[in-house]
Amino acid sequence: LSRAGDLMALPSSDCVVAEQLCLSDSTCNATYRTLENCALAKTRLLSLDHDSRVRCLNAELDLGNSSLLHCKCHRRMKKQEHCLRIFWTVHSSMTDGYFNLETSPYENPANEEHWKTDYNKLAALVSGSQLAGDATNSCLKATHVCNLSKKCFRLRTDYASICTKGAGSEDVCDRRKCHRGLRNFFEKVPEDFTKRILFCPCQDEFCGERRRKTIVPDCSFQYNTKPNCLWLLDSCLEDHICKSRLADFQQNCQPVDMSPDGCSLHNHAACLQAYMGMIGTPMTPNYVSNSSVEVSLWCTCENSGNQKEKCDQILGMFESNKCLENTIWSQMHLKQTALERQE
Amino acid sequence: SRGTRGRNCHIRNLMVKVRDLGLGFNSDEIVLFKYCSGSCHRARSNYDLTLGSLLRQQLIAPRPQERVLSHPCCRPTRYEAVSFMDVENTWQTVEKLSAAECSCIG
Amino acid sequence: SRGTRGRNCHIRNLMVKVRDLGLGFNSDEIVLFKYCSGSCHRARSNYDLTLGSLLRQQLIAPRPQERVLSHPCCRPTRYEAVSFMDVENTWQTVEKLSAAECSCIG
Amino acid sequence: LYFPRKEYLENVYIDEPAGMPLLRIHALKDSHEEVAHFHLCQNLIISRARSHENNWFQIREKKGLLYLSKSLDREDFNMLSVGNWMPLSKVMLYVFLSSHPFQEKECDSATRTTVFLSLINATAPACSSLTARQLCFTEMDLSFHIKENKPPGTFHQLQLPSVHHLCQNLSISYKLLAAEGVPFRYNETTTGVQVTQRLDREERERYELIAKCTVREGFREMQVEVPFLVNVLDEDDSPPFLPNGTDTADAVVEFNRKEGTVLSTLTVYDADTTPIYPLESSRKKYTGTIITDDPWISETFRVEHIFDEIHFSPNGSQVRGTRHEYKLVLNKSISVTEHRSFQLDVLVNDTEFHGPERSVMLHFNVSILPVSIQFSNITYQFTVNRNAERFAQIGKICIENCMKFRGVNITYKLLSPNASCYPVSILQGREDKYGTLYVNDSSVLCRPECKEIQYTVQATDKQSRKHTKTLLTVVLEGTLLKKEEDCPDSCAMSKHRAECEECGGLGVLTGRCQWRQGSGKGITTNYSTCTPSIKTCPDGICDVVEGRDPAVCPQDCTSGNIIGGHGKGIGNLGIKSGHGICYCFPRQNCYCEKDDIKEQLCDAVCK
Repeated sequence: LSRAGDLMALPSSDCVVAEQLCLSDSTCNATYRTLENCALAKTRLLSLDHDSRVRCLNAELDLGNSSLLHCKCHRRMKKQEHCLRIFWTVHSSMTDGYFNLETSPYENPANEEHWKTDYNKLAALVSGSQLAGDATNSCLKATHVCNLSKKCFRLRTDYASICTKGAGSEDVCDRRKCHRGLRNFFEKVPEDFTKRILFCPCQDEFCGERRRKTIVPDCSFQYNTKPNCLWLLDSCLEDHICKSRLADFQQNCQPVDMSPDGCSLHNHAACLQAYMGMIGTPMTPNYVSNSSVEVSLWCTCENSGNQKEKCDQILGMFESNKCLENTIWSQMHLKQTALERQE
Repeated sequence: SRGTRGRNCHIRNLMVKVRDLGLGFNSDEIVLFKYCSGSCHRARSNYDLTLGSLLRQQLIAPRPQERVLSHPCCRPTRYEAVSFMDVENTWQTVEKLSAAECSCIG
Repeated sequence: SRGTRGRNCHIRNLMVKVRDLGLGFNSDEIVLFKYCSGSCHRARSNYDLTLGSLLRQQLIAPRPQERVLSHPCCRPTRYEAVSFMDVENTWQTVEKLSAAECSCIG
Repeated sequence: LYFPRKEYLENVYIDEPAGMPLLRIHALKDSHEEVAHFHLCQNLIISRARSHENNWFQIREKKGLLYLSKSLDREDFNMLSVGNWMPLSKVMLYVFLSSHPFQEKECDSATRTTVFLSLINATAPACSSLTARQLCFTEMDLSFHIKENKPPGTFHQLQLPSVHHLCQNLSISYKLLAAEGVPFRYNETTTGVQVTQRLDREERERYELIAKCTVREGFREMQVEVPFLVNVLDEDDSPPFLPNGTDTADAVVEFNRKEGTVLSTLTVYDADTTPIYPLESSRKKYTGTIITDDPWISETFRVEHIFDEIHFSPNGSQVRGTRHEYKLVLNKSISVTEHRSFQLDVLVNDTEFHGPERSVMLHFNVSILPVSIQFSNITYQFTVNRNAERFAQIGKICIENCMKFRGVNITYKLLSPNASCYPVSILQGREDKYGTLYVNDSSVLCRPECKEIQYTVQATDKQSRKHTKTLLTVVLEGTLLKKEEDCPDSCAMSKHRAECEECGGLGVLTGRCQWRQGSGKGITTNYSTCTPSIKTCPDGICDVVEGRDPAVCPQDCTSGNIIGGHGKGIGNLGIKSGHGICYCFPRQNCYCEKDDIKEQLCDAVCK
């Protein structure tokens, strides 16, 4: 039952295009403006009275199955933030306050074009050259290969120099710029490079420490005291990019007990991409130590009062997420079975 | 004849161990070091021609540590920083380490 | 010990016959020719230190005519023209002949 | 009334008959007389893509039984899952709760829980094909939360309504395995689980039971066990109390009289939890106010309150509680002359606890001691080498106990002596507790008539204007050395020991710079460098004298470029560590490089 009829039900396109199409149609335009006010009211935590709540709900119904409803965004598109804002405008009012976001605004990774990269050529260059030194440290090797790719090298230096500015002396680094540098790196550098730098298998703590330090955690991950995870979640949901990455992570790394690999979607590539998408947001995850592949958030569930269950759920998305754990293990080509890992 | 003058000023790449940079950093990483090399013969001005001539006629005889250049020099016009992790897995950034662009200047 | 580094980049003067300029003008006049000379040691960057180190370790071994500079160069940053009458009493002006200002650039 | 769960999960297959029971939802009471009314308000929310009118699901208002009001056919399924490429379509329903029959507009405010229905594009599987797990439990983890101090009641039904409806030929029975004395009971006939008494979170906040299910079909018997967890929700039902009865502490103010100083701390416990999030609401829960009508006290002191979670273990089980710390803090700096003692009371109040003794009184025995501003009885004498140059640091002067003072601003001044020789001045950094004597006019040092100079040093406390004096004698010694030609004006410019020790420079004590020979490979804090005085430069501090002129000690004070392997100092000032030899051109770059650099005097490019 869609009142405005089938408004140009196009195949799922990106939301920026869908928005322009909608704005060029007077009915859709009016509906969309209403939704914008509903979304605005929500970000300002204004409690909607009954009538405006109904108006918002009807506005969503009026969208029928216009392309706006099924539009998605691409991870590496130019106007990503604008696209995400449109997505959340259209999907804002239904499950307010409920943090299991489920539907990712990002295009299904399968239909994303995969870059033709020169990773193998550079990797051969590194293996061939005696400069590379200690070949057992796979994280070091992945770094060598990155350093030989112009884009990887430059964007790695960009984020590292921003994130280490102020380190060592007491003035604090610029976390926001550091996060943007990290997002830039993980979005613009082909995954062939970023996956191998972040998920390199280690035999010793020295290699493990390099892996843990990859995202410059002193600036991008740690605070001096651990905040409550509920606070971390709220600061994420207030930010379009973080909210979108969280929805993407929840969808692609959704754990399910009864499935063999622990995942509901069985798409490890999508889960890895979604995990890397969290880096550089207020909910940046990282390895917890240099001697394990466990990852976590920098927050605690102490002092959660009656919301301890919800707080544990937030932490559990990273700390005890079988799907994520299996995905990371498989990327590290460590074919041990889950049993071996229990010892 | 052709080629005796050598290639014009251009950027060159070299895969280098951080240790070999000579800045005292102890790191296992290798980085891409880019530097400028080549002749700036084509960019000379009247000043250069005259100076070259005076030097050849030894009307100007610079003392050993005195540098007198009778042509523009092939130098970086933009630099890049380089970041790496040292052997203590501490991030280090060296500003203006590598050339990003070269041209004949001065 | 002191001063082996030589004086910093500075401007120097020389009274020169126009004929000795080497530009082919035939004039009896003499002109003041100013040129730049001196060390740019103080203006080096991390790039220069690294390049110097790689050259010393011969990790970079430039071919004879390949110029690789591991320090900025002392060059004019402003020029002056010079005018004179040649032997046929015709006024001649040579643009950008003499240095008006020197500094370490690049 | 409240729900024991935030969300429920259930599967729905297509072509199941209308009237088919799906899910039993329970409510628990806040008070005995309440009666639960269940209601579905809004539309069906289809996995956030869009919402749709709910034509298929209804709930029994009294029993809370969700059932299919209309069978879901394949066409319905396709319509509900358009635009959602997930293999199964998840729809969401909100179930609302009220203690009286429902009116539509109440949908916004009422308490609600969320039901996730997984619509499966297939008909319900035959009972024989289902595993014990599927017959006994859904994917949903059995975890519930029950408020403490509330009446007993049934909060869950183990039996799955849909399985019970479809698989009548199977015998499915449950048991609740739990330790002795656990306040839960399982009712065999209704398969309902009941909390049998009011719970006390401060006694126990978590119960881990096991739900065991046995499925019998003919001779075949299958068993499956799943965890069954109950978390007890906290209510502010405990008053504040003092850990070991200490409600009094001393607070002495002597040398440290600075605003912000924590004088003393007292601790208050509470068996209840205190959520830290959202921060503001938790702060207001526990207050600490100074009880006084003396304006001086309320201006001069403030109370700071922090809290963190601690664990009590009343009977072996661990229960969260809160430790509140109340700090008595100076709200402004106190004058050196201030001198008084009194008892300061702080009322701690648990604003959300409505029982008796909701507040506790804390007592601080405050004693403010006067401090004297005087030089210890010695007079000061310093010798200065006649070859010392400007900014040479001669020594430090300060009153008795000066290093202990905080929040006391003592300024030092040299009163000009009668003689015409006046080479020395005094400087004081913003944070320094002493005055630093330094050569301000080195030309005086060469005049033979100036041998021994008497100064009077005055120290004044800014706030009270109290001051004290002492005598300072400066004795000039040493024979004048020949000034070396074309020496740089800063020691830091020299790159080798020879040129360093041949020259003087700003800040030198004896007319010559000092060479600090470094050691260690790579980038080290012990780098080689030429300095006016190894004692003060480089020492990682750009002190007040060095700060006067960049040429004195750029190693500590430069904020310019440092070229070569290095590490910057605190606040990005100076060279904390360097590679090989560090040397500086004041107001320009500093360099740190290995010594083996024989400059290419004139490399191939000269020609």
